[in-house]
Amino acid sequence: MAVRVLYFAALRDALPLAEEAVSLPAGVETMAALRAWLGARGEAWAPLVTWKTLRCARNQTLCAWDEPVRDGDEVAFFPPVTGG
Amino acid sequence: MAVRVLYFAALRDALPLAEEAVSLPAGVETMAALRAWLGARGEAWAPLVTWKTLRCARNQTLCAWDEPVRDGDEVAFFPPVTGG
Amino acid sequence: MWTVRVQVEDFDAGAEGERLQRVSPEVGAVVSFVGTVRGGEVRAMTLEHYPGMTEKSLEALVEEARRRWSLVAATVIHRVGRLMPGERIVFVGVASRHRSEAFAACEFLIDRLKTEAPFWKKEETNDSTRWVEAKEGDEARARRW
Amino acid sequence: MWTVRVQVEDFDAGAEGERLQRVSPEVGAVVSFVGTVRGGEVRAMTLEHYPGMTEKSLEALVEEARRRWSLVAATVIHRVGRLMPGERIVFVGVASRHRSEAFAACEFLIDRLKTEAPFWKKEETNDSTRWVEAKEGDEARARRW
Repeated sequence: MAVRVLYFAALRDALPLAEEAVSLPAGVETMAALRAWLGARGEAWAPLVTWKTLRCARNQTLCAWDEPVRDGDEVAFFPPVTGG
Repeated sequence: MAVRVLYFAALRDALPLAEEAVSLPAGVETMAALRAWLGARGEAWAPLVTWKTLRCARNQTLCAWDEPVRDGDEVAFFPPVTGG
Repeated sequence: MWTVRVQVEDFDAGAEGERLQRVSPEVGAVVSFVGTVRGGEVRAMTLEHYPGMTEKSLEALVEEARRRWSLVAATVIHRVGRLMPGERIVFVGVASRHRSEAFAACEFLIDRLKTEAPFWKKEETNDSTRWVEAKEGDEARARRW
Repeated sequence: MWTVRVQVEDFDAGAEGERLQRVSPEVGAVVSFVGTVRGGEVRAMTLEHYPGMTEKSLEALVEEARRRWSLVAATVIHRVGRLMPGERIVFVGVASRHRSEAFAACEFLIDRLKTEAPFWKKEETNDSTRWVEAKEGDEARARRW
């Protein structure tokens, strides 16, 4: 399963990349599992796991952590928004 | 006791005058008493008594019907306001 | 910072909002309300007022808003005379550091203006001319504050 | 009638308000909110966003406002990029027949924009540059709706 992953704002600054294309192993089927898997790739990716207040979006819509992930999705992780 | 009395909007249209200077007899000492006294001067003044929803102001401030009236006051009677 | 005007002429709502925004570097939020004459059956509307008391009552409302919320500036402008459909009647603008105060004070000012400031509307339709009746809902809204 | 824009350029809040007012003879009330960069320690602010999702989330908020209130028109404009103190960040304007709907929908839109639309602010002071933290109060205000 291939997904495109985007990181924004302070989270992006804390990670090695702003954007990546990843192939998910079997069993990574929700946003929570995706986050854990991405964050387990080494020290540089730890903020994905340790930051307590991250939000996520799937296909450009805010979603919950139990949201399923599908092949071809665009997913994003970011800190709470601060616009307006 | 001399007071200046103003009438506005639909009430003014229903009365013979828009404005008058009156000398009050002893005993007419509140806005309610003034209204009753003014309204008792004949058929043409009856709307002052029969209109149920009149409001009043004393010296250009909304007031209650038990507000005392003093010599030299400017008082006004009018329907509920409809600005804005 | 605190402006109240009663006038026959139109006002420039954009310029008034811009002025509120620029009145101090503290301003982070400007909320404004513009009330207009709705079209439809009404061909024209004449606004009568009680000169002197009008300004006094609007100033008292602005004073009360300043006591209740932390505001940086406020402007209330109300037109009088004959207005056509589409024309502006009233402007209420409030500037504050944060938005919640500006929203609350702006709505407070127009709600209370509607029940306390001595203005009366007379509507002209094709058939007739009639004084507008006060709305029950307006009284209820004003009492919330 | 229903406009959402994300842009680097400034906007003309007065012209946007005027357009909302003139969109239909039905309009009797226009409520608008302008948010600006407050002065003080902050020397500049950079607004980042998630292109694509930003427009989508603002459009979804406008859709929700239209379902909840009887509105005639609404405009949401949000700037991105580097802004200086005093500059406008966001415009939310709502036109309706009566004022209560316009006030509610305008405040709903900015409250929910603040917690759902993917914008992030980075502040520059003389000493440092830091990402702005989300405010607890904003979450609480958004949950009221």
